[in-house]
This record gives sequence, C-alpha cells and structure tokens, in this order.
Amino acid sequence: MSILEVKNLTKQFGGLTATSDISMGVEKNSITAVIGPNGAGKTTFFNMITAVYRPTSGDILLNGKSLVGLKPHQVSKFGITRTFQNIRLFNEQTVLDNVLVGMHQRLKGHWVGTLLHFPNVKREEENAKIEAYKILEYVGLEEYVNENAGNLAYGAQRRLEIARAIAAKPKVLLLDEPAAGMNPKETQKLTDLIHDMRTRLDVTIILIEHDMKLVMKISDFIYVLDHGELIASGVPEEIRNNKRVIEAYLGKGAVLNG
Amino acid sequence: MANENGTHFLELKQVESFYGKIQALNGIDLYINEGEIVTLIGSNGAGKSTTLKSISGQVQPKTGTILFDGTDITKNAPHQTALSGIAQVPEGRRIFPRLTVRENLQIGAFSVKDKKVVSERMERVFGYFPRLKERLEQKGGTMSGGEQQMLAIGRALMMKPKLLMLDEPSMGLAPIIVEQIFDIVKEMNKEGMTILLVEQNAFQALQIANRGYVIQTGSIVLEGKGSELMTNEQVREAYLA
Amino acid sequence: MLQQIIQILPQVLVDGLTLGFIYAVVAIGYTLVYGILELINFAHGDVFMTGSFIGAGVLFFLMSIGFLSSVPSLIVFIIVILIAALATGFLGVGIERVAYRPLRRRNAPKLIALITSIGISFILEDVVRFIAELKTGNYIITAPSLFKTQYHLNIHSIMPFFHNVTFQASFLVVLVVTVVMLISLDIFVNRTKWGMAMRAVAQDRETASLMSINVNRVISVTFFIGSALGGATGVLFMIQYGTIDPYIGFILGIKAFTAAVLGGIGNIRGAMLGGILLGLMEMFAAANLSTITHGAMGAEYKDVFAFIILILVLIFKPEGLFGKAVVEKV
Amino acid sequence: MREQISKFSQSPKAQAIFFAAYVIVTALGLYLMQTSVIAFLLLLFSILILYYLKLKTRTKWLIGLFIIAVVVPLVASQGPSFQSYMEVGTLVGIYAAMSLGLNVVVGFAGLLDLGFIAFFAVGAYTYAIFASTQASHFMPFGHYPLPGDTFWLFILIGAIIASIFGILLGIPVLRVRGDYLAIVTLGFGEIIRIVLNNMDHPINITNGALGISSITPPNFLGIPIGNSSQFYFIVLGIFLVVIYIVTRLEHSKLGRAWKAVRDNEIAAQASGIPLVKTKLAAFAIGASFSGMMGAVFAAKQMYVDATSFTYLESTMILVMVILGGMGSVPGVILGAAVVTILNTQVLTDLSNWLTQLSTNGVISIPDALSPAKMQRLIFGILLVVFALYRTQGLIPHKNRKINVEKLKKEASEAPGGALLSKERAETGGTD
Amino acid sequence: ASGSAGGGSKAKTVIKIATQTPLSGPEATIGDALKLGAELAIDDQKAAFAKKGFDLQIAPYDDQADPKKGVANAQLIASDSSILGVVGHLNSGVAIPSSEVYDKNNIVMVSPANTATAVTDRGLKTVNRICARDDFQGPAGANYAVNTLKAKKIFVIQDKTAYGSGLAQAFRDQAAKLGAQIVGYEGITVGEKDFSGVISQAVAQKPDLIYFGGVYAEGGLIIKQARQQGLNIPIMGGDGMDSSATVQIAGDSVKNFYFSTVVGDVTKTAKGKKFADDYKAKFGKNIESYSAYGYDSASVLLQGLMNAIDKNGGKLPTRQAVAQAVRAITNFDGIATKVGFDSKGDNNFAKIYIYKFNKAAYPATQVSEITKK
Ligand SMILES: Nc1ncnc2c1ncn2[C@@H]1O[C@H](COP(=O)(O)OP(=O)(O)OP(=O)(O)O)[C@@H](O)[C@H]1O
Ligand SMILES: Nc1ncnc2c1ncn2[C@@H]1O[C@H](COP(=O)(O)OP(=O)(O)OP(=O)(O)O)[C@@H](O)[C@H]1O
Ligand SMILES: CC(C)C[C@H](N)C(=O)O
Ligand SMILES: [Mg+2]
Ligand SMILES: [Mg+2]
Repeated sequence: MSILEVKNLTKQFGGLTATSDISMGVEKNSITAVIGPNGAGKTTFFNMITAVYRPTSGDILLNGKSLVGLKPHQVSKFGITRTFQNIRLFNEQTVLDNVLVGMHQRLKGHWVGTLLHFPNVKREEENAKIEAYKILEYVGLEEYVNENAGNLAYGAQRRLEIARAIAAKPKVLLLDEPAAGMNPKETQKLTDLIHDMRTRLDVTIILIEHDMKLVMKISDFIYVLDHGELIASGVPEEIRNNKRVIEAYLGKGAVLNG
Repeated sequence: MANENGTHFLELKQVESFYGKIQALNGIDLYINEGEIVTLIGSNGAGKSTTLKSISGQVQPKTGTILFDGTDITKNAPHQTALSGIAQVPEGRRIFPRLTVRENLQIGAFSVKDKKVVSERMERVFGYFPRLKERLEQKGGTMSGGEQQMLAIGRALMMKPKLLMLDEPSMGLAPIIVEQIFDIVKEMNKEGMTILLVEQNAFQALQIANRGYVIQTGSIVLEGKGSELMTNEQVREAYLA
Repeated sequence: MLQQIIQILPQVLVDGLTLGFIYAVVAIGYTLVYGILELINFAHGDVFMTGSFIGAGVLFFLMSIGFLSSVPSLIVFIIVILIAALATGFLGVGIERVAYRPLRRRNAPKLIALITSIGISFILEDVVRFIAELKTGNYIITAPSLFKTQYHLNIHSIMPFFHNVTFQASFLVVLVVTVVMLISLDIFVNRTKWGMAMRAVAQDRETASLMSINVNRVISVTFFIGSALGGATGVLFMIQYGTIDPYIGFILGIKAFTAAVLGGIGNIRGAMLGGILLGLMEMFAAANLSTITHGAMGAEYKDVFAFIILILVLIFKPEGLFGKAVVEKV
Repeated sequence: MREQISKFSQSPKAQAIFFAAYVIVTALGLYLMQTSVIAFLLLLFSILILYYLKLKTRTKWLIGLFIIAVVVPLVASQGPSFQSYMEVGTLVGIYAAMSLGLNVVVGFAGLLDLGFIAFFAVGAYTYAIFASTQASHFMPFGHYPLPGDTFWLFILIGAIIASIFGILLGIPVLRVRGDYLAIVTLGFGEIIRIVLNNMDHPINITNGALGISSITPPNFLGIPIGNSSQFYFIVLGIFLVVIYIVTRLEHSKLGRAWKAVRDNEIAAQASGIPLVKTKLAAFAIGASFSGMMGAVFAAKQMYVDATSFTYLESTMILVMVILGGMGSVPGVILGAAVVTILNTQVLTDLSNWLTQLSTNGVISIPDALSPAKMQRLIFGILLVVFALYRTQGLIPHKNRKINVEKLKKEASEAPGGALLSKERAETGGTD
Repeated sequence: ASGSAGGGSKAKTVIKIATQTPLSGPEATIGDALKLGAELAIDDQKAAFAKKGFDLQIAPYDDQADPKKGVANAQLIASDSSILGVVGHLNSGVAIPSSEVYDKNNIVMVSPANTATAVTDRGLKTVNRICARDDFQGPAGANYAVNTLKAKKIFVIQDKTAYGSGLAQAFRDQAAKLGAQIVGYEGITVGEKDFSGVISQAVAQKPDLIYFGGVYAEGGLIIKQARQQGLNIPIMGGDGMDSSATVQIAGDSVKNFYFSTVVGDVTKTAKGKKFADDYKAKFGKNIESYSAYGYDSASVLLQGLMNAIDKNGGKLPTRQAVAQAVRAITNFDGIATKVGFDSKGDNNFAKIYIYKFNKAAYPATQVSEITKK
C-alpha cells in the first residue's frame, strides 16, 4: 500500500521547469531512493512535499489526504519530517534543545501551564528530555548533549539533523543527501542507522543520495529523475543496469558492485 | 623532491590553529612540491578544512610557519594569499548567492585586469561545465547543490592559481560528475597546476594523488605515496571500509 | 476638493522632488552600508549633518576672505561641496575604523554595532554643536545663501487648472547634483569591478577574501562613498533650506532609512526611487490630507500616511518596491 | 595569589562571608553617607557580585530580593536622597521590565523591533485617560476620573491592551522578514506616537499635544501612593512577575520555539513550529510587560504626553538589551540598570560635580562647553567603549547546560527502554 | 526634608538655586539662554546674600526636554537640601510632572517660559510663573490679528507640542469668536526643515494671515518658505518666535511678521540695558528675550528667598517658608516684567506686547501692549 502518493507534480521557477509531471508512489515502511543528476529536481521534489514550495500543479497525498496548500508546520504535524541538503540546524542552541524542538508538535503543554507550574507540563518536559537523550544516544551524539549545534563537525551535524527529524516521530522521513561529507566508514554506519530506523521507528524513508553504494545497498525501490522528469524506476538491480540511468547519471566507471 | 634551494613549493611547519579556545590543529607538518597532487584525508572533524583555512589565511595559525614559493605567508590575510597564487574551493561551496553565475565566475578572476583573459578563462570553464554556460544569468543561490559545486570549482579555476586547494569537491555531486571532477583535476595538474585535495572519497583521491597525508584529530598520523596509502591496512580499515 | 488638489499639484511635485532627492542620496548611504555589513548605520544621518556644517564652515570662511563676492556662485558651490564630501568621506572611513572594524575583528554579533553607531551619532551631534557654539555662540546656523534667484513657472496660463509654480535656483542645483551623483553611483556599483566586489563582500565576506578581494579596503571604500554622498547632500540641504542644526540628521536619517527600505534595502536604484517616492508622498500628504479628510486629519499625519503606505507596500511586496525577491534555496 | 583566587572561587563558604561583609560595609557606607551616590552604587553592585557567586540559585534569589527590597530602601531611607534613589530604582525597574519584554522579541525570537516604546505608550495612555477627566470627553457612561484603587486593575488592563497592540503589529510583521521588520516596527511606533499626539480631534481622546495632566494617583487600601519610594515597591513587584514569566518561558516549549524561529525559520517550520503563532506570542508577551509598566509610569508622572514615547526611547531600550547581552536575562537587566543609572543619576552627578568645580574656580571651562551640556556626549562615548570592550554584551547569553549524568541515569531507568514512546500522534489536525 | 544648618555659623551656609532646562538636544538654545539669565541674576545677588552669611550658588540641571529626565532630576534636586528653589522649565510637558515632585518636597518653582494652562491650573502651592498663559497670549494675538490687522481668513499652523498647540488653539478659538474664518489648522513636525507642503495648502486657501504656534527654529523657516511661495501676507506668532534667531533664519522674509510676547524690549530701560551689557560681557553672547525671562524668574525667586530669610531672623528658612514668601510677592520690578503672583501662581502683571518686524533686524518694533483684562 502506498503511504505517499504524488500525482503529476510540476514545479516551475519562472521559465525553468524544475520538476515536470512526476507521478510516483511510496510503499509504507519502505526505503525509497530518489536519485538523478545535479539539478534534476530532487530537492525541489522534497520541498514540495514539505510545503516549502507550493507545486505549480499536481497533487501530493499522504494516506489519501492531499497535502497541497498546507503550511510547512502542518505537514510536519501530518507526519512528514525531513533533513536538509544544506544543513539547517539551530546553531545557537544546544544539541539537546535541537532535538527538543524536533518534538515540538508532540508536546502538548501550553505556556500557561508552564507559568502556573502544572504538574503534567512539568512531567512532560522531564520525559521529553529523557527521550531526547535516548534519541541522541541512538544516533551516537550523546557526548555532545550540551554542545552548541553550530560547533559540531559536519558529519555530526548531519546526524543531528536526523535526530531532530525523528524526534517528531514521523510516519515518513525524508533524507536529503544524508551521507554527503562522510567518509566510507561513516557512510557505513549511516547505512546501518537508516536500516535500523525503518524497523525500530516503523517509519517510511525516502532518501536522496549520490553515494551509489549506499543507495544500492539500502533501497527497496529507486526513482530516477533527470531534468525534472521521471526517467526510470525500479529495484536497485534494474536501475543499476538501466542504460538511460547509466548515461545520464551513473557514468560508466561508477557502476560499483554492492 | 625539493626544488633547487632545498625548499618546497608549499610547506607547513608545526602549524597550530584554534577556534576561540578550541584547538583544531596540533602542529601540522606538511609539504607539497610543485606540480604534485597531494591529498589530505581524515574523518569528520579531523581538521582537514582547518588546514586549508590556515593556509589561505582564513584562520590565523597561532604558532608555526607556512611557506609558499619561498615566502612566509603565515600571517597573510586571505586576499594576500590569493594574490600570491593560491585558490581555494571552500567547503560547502560558498557561492555568492545573489550574484549571477557570470558574476560569480568574473569575481574569481578579480585580480585579472585584462577582460580578454577573463573571457578566455571563462570559456575554458564552460568547456568543463557546460551547465554553467546554460545558466549564465541565474542567481548563484538558486542553483542546485551540484550546480553550485561546479560553479565553485569554476570560480577557482578563473583565478588560474599556482596552487589549487579543493575542499571536498565531490560532495553532493552525481557520480558521473565526480568522475569528471577528478578528470579535470588531473588535467589541470598536467598543465602544471599544483593541487591540494581534501576528500572523503579517499579511494578516488588517493588514486589520482602523488602523495597523501592522513590527518587525525589535528595531527598528521601517516604520509606516503598515494598508492602506498591505498594499500595501507590502517588506512583501509579506517577510511576505505 | 479634487480641484484644489490638482491646482497645487505642480508645486507639490516640485517641493516633493526636492525633498525626495535629498532623501534618495542619504538613503543610498544607508543602503550601501547596509548592503555590505547588514548594519543599520545610525550614524549616517549625522554624517550628513556634519557635511552640512562643514559646508557652512567653508562657506563662511570663503565669505570672510571675500572670495564669495568675487567668484561666481557655482564655483563656490563646487568648492564647498567637494570639500564637504571629501571631509565626510574620510569621517566615514574613520568611523568605520574606530567603531565597526574592531567589532568585526572580534566576531561580535551583528546587532552590537547598532550600539556603537548610536554612540557615534550622539558624539557627532554634540561635537558639532560644541564647535558651532564656540565659534558662533549658537548652533542653529543660517548659511549665506547662494542660489536664491526665484523662478516663477507660469503654467497657469497654459494649463488653467494648475496654479503657478515657484522655486529657487537652488532647487535646480539640488536636482542636477543629485541626479549626477545617483547615476554615477549606479554605474559604479553595477558596472565596475569595485561594485561587484562590494556586492560580493556584502554577500559573503569570507569567500570574497578568498577571491583576492581586500575586504577591509572594500568596506572602507564603501563607507567613503556613502559618507561622501551623505556629506555632499548635507551641503545641498544647507543650500536649499538655509538653516541647519546638529539635529537635522536624526529625523532625516529615519526618513532616509525608511526610503531605503521602501525601495528594497541593499538595492541602490531602490533607494533612489524610494527616496523620491517618500518625498513626494510626504509633500502630497502635508498639502492634501486635510482636504481629503475634511479636516479630520491634517498635515501632522503625513508621516503616518507615509508609514502606512510603507507597511502596505511591504505586506504586498516584502522585499520592497524595487528589491528582487530572494527566494532562499532550501 | 592565583592559587588563592582559585581557592576562593571554589569555596562557597568563603564567598558567602566575603559577600556578607561587602553588603554590610557598603550598606553602612550608604547609611553614613546618605548623599553619596558612590555608596549607593556600591551597594547596588552587590547584586552583580551575588550573580557571580557560587551559590544555589534559589539562595541567590532570596538574598538578592532581600537586598533590593529591604536593605537598600531601609538604609537609604535615612537621608534626603531617599526619594531620589528610589526614583532611580523605580526607573531601573520600569526599563528592566521593558527590556525583558523586548528581549523576548529581539533576543529570543530574533525579531528586530525599533518601535517598542509604543506599547509603553499604550499602557500609559490607557491609565491616563481613565484616571483623569479625559475619558469623559468621549465615554458615554461612567464617572471620570476613576478612583485610585482601580490602578491595580489597570496594570492588568494595560498589559492586555498592549498585547492586543502587539498582535496588531504582528500582522504586517508576519509577512516581512529580517531587517524589513525593523522599519515596519519603527513605523508602527511612530504611527502610535503621532496618533496619540493628535487624537484631540475630531473626538478628543488623548487631549493631543497638550497631554493629560492631573492623573489620579493610585490608592492602596485607602493610602494614596505618590512617592517614588512607594512606586519602587509596585515596580519591584511587577518586575519580579516579569522575571518569573521570562525565565519560565525561556526554557519551555514556547521559548525553544522562539529561538528555533530565530535561528532558522525554515527548519523551525519543518519541525512543526507555526511561525505565525510563535511570533505573535513573542510580540504579545513582550508588549504586555511594557503595557503594565506604562500604567505605572502614567500614575507616577501624573502626566503623560507623547514626548515620552519617541523613537529615541525605543532605541534606548534596544541599547539596553543589546548592551546587556541579547537573549541573556541577567544581562538585559544589567543593561537596563547601567543605561538608566548612567542617564538619570551618574551623568547628572558627574556634570554637577564638574560644574561645582568650575564655579569654585578649580577648573575653568568655556561656557559653550559647560559640563551640564555634556551628558549625551559622555553617554555616546561610553556606549562606544562598552560595545568595543564587551562585544558579546555585559553578561553574554549562555545556553543552559543539562546535567548529563542525571539524564543518562534517568534515560537508562526509564520505563520500557524503547527509543521513542510508543503512542504516535495520529494524523494530526490543522493548527 | 528641609534646610538644617542655621545661618549663624561662621562658615557660610550654601544656598543653591537650581535651574532645570534642556541644555542638550535640539531645544538647548533657549534652555541655555534661560539658564544663563538665571545665572546672571544669581551672580548679581551673590553679594547681598553673602552679607547675610550665605553662599549663593547655581545648580544647573539638564532636563533634555524629556519628562522622565525632568522628574528624575527633580528628585535629585529635592534630595539636595541646599537647593531652595528652581527656575524652570522650558517645556510645559516637562514642567507639569516635575512640579509634582517639587510640590511634594515644598520646593518653589518659578517658571520663566511655561505658558500651558495646566501648569498653574492644578493649584499647586509651589508653582509660579512670570510669563503669560496661553489663554491670555493666544486671544491677545487673535484680537490684534482680527481687529487691527483686519484678518478675515486665517490659516493656523502649529508645531504639535504642548506649547504650540495650546497657543494656537487659544488663538484659533478667539479669532473664530471674533468672526474670522479659520481656513486651515495644520500641524508640522518639530525638527524638520521643509514645510512647503503645508504652505502649498495655505497658498491654495488664499488666507490673509497665517498664524504659527511654535518656536523660531520652525517658525523662521515657515516665514521664509511662505514668502518663497509668494505669500506676502502678514504672518503672526507667539513668544516662541521672540528671538534674534527668527531674523537669522528668515532673513529678509521676516518683514511683515508679527509676534506676541510677554517681554517688552528690555534694552529700553537702564536696568535692562545694564543687564544686556553684563550678559554680553559675561557670556559673550547677545541676550535673548528668554535670557530676560530667566533673569527675572531667578530674581523673583531670590527676592522671595531674601524675604523668607529676613522673616526667619536672618537664619536659613525652610523650603516651605521660601515657597510661601515667593507666592506672597505682589509687586516685584523685573527687567522684563513686573511680577505679582495671584492665588494660582500666575503673574498678575503679565502683559502681552505685540511686535512687528519692519526690517530684518532684531529687536522688532513694538506695535501694541495689552494688559490682563
Ligand atoms: N528557488 C529557485 N529558483 C530558481 N531556480 C531554482 C530554484 N530552486 C531550484 N532551482 C533550479 O531547479 C533545478 C532543480 O533543483 P534541485 O535543487 O531540485 O536539484 P537537485 O536534484 O536537488 O540537485 P542536486 O543533486 O545538485 O542537489 C535546478 O536547476 C535549480 O537551479
Ligand atoms: N567555527 C568553528 N568554531 C568552533 N569549532 C570549530 C569551528 N570549525 C571547526 N571547528 C572544530 O574544529 C575541528 C576541526 O574541524 P574541520 O572543519 O577542520 O574538520 P574537517 O576535517 O574538515 O571535517 P569534515 O570532514 O567534517 O569537514 C572540529 O572538531 C570542529 O568541531
Ligand atoms: C518658549 C516655549 C517654547 C516654551 C513654552 N512656552 C512651553 O510652555 O513649553
Ligand atoms: Mg538537491
Ligand atoms: Mg571539512
């Protein structure tokens, strides 16, 4: 069953068509990759799903409900969170607080409750911190709890983005080039993490990535965009051998083995 | 390996750099000879970018010296370093977001007075990255991640530097472009440009490099020929997976 | 009602343009500095004021040596405006050195520069006041007038629904000089390498320096140009209105800053058009508000009118009238 | 020497003794030299020392409160300068509360506001209109002036009306970004001031430029309140409430949302934070503090007109916030105190002293440079010096550090041990 | 709190008179003139007080035209027990709240320049002024404009300050009562220099007189710019225009400008002449009419103080006694005006003079003198 469905999605910037008439479905609890050359429209595709951009035309359905026209924070509330290709952390806040912000819409306490010391608000805060800590442990950042997010090295920042995104307990998690800037070893760890998240968090994952080793290893299904159009889709084996994909994207030498 | 006077093209001696109170480099020793490709590998936060920034002057080393082409550039401001012939493709691309692609390239050749030279160089860059030619008037900031990376490299090439430093040039690029980038680096090198390459993609970097350094928590822990390092057990274990 | 508005329209246009051009040039000073440092340079209005005082000082000096009577006004004017522009240009560079550059070096938060700029603004006001008072016993200065020939445009006889227009020769001077300054600046910023360097520094200082751009120098030059323009405008102001005091920079500064934003801050042409527009709007409101509202609201609401228009513009075009929407790439 | 210092900085006991001694000495100093501003300032300085001591937060609060509410008034009350000190204290309280309000807007939510004084004006006029005969010009019912004991109600009303204005301002603000916001708020502030200054026709609501005089002083259980020393305690009370609100909110869900919006709007939205609501909350809450103090101000001055609410005032409050240390609650309070005490007391005293010297012929100064005229100049110089030497503010903001060990322990003990508690918000509604 | 030390001791007891006026900021010119006037008066009396064993001093305060600052200073003044009286303020808006503090501390205030009605209408025992009220000056001007100058269509401009507004309102109401048509009532912003907008509007209304309520810094420019737009009709203003600066700013345009003021030409009397000369000698500046206000206010205050000292047997009197003594003055001859306070603290002898500029030189020519009804 598709949890997320996209119909005829088009986005134009002035004269430039960044994505054109894309339709696709994402299976629940799958790991789906979106790949394609630079400027193919992958990030734009994520931006439309998360309501950063409004599609020029087309529809996006989560469990059959349209998301088009919502505000970004509403999309998050509906259960879709993401990471960003250009890291966007709250640099001046601690790592822990970054994760707590990720939990924002799950916390029910009202500020009036905070002021009046309502016990339920207090308890919720305590529990949230504990949970945030566990998430940080999970992504391997527990030693940086009190560090300012902006001071972390690149790879750690990427993991913190993931931590913040899963803190919202999403149904669908969008990862935009999570392995960028990581060395093979770190990428390996990331691969394991993504795998584990799917089962442990019961979440559907869509990722954009240029690291083909990771993509081929991890994905259940792959969509390939080029010049804003969907040029191929299929399981990794099919994509790896798809001529158009090799030509436009992979390059001959890059057909790596698993 | 050293030139006639026994000095190297670029040489770092015991360089220590700080961010506020945080020490990022604990005494780096490193040299590059003219015409070499040297690569610097290491895990996240090891200090690769900081090393480049120390050379370019974005970070002022607290102690140690940096010699380039026989002159001490340790205390140089970034623009002076650039004028002396060192270009850097910074981490995260750092495109001027509200300048057009054309202007971004032009500014790379800021110190060049001759307009003709500028347009010649620009044509060369277009030869490497045709996408840039298609988007001459697009604002740099709206280009896709990979397009920006191309622009950043192109911009540095506009300077026609003696030493080109690339900080993770393959990050965010499609595999096919990554290959291209490495090809371009090789080609530039053939034409006489000396190259210092920081890469996560250690395998490919070491393949094209004459020599490589491995940096760990702010210190050089290994150095050697590219091919040697590639086969080094320790390196394979740590970075090549 | 409409009839009266139309009758005085030509005069309102002339007066509005005079004020508007002055706003425009001062606005550019804000925009330049803002563009490059993202700093609202509160001291800029006072640099403008200082320029007018330096101009007045030079004028008084020339008068005291009898230069004024022996040489055509235009030459005197050119001397005065050049000296004032140079002096304020260097003043601007000095302010940048003392009050802003050290902050940059220490990586201070952006807003802290707001404090030094306010401090500098107080200092300039009072230093000028003390000097003027020491010299003349009063700090409200009325300068010798240079271009006071009155012109009457008899448009009433051609177009009877208009009243006649009167203006002084100084109006023409203001017009010509500001237009020349605006055009040359526009060319400088948009067509020259220095201009491009300025924009590059504005967007990413660190990377600009990697491109062999001397960032501090670019910033100094920017301050020099912005301040020199401000100072020159101070002279124009003095010529046009005759009377100056150390506090003229304050109100004018707010207005010019508003104009810069109205046009789209960081955008030179925007600042020009914003300034002209603001001048026209203000003049129009002062002349017509009470006619339009039947006395319920008078000229005293002219700033309210201008600000409401500003807010409306920003609501519908958040990047200002002439600013281009910068869509942040996500 | 260094060793001793470090020992001292480690030992709470030594510090406590030193501190007690300091307070006693300075208090005694003020007691004996009632007119000495220096003694007064030294005593106040103890609060700053207290801030840096290694004591439990709660203890610090209690001690600080004791000094401010008991020691200072008691010691100062013995001489002729009493009311003057209390006036300064009152003004510090008023500005500190406003700065804390602005700090919510600028420091926490990152919205540059150059028209903050408008909310103060709104609060002041609200009380002024109803506590004088002014209201009878346009109110069809009721007897005006209202009696002085309605003042207490008006503190609340001032807060509410000001926050309504805050929300009003918020509406255009939601569209504009960054520094455009600065000019919109500046415009808003000016609009409010000009309108207040002109609303004497067609209907006379504010009495226009003539201002509203003869405002009824507040009344506490039948005692009329008119002295600075009395207002001091009112202001202190409100100020404590404000601090409480600010510090509680800073580390709450709302506080985190403000800072998230400040640091990165797009990421904040993607994390489920509604921009509109969050920004409006900042404006409304920040404004309400000013509104409360506005009512107090009107009651204290017994006269309001629009000259108290100029753009310069707005920038002054901003200066207090930035100078103190944006986002830092103790910093902002210190910033407000420093600027206010400088302006109302120290600079005046300094210039009086210089004048005294020159009248006594000790120094000679030409009249154009009379020290009495130099207050703003000196203030300007001080601003530049402060900013250059404390680039991060007087007390820079620091993120609160969580006790990791404790958290770790709790995390391992937490029930279930599951990574994320099981229940998941089912497809949420809209916001 | 009140003065403690007796006058009997050998060391001279210090008595201070405070002035509180704007000494910095845009309004400092007048503020400074007021202060200097008071300073001169205090100097003049120094010897007389020294004879009685008192060291008379001035304590200048800068209220920065800001009500908050005024009140804070007032508290400082109250806390200095050697201060027995205040000369001030310039701005009614500052005087009103500050005087609440003076009153609580029984410090007498003599205002040289606050014309707003609310200053004395609040009935404070300590508040006095030597200048005329807006509701006297304004109508006096209106009478002259309508009856003598035969103005039928009047365009009123005011500066939206407590002073300018109050005066212009009083003028307008009286002029309307006398049958003139008010063809415009517009406000301008203090500190600006371009008033062409309002003037264009005036041109369109074709008035036969313009009235301006405000101070010379703006008024001078309004005159000048009105003339530039061809309005060669009489223009009229209040005491805020009574300054040589009006001529400096307006230049030749000042001809045919009228203003009402509470001060006669002081240089006409010998006393006044001496004052002007002393002033020039001491401060290197020519007097302003405000200097004379300042001088007279201080002189009246000192007279009251002297009376109180005498009444107290040569010993230092209480502040309260000084306040009573000042209020009790019924006939004091100043250089600018006679002073006698009524029960509210208003000056019974406050006169209005109307002046006209026939040429671009200060002082102008007196054309009328109006006594309180
Ligand atoms: N805001 C914008 N304005 C104009 N053009 C844009 C904008 N955002 C994206 N584009 C263009 O749309 C195209 C698609 O961009 P997008 O960022 O989606 O690419 P991408 O597939 O994520 O590429 P990469 O792998 O390099 O990140 C690019 O050509 C880009 O230049
Ligand atoms: N601006 C900064 N402020 C504080 N610490 C910093 C800053 N930049 C880098 N660091 C720290 O300095 C160390 C070295 O960082 P550097 O950026 O040189 O690493 P790197 O090897 O380039 O890593 P990456 O592969 O993630 O780019 C890291 O620990 C990092 O956290
Ligand atoms: C001289 C004037 C400007 C002062 C005015 N009379 C006032 O009461 O404020
Ligand atoms: Mg992308
Ligand atoms: Mg790096």
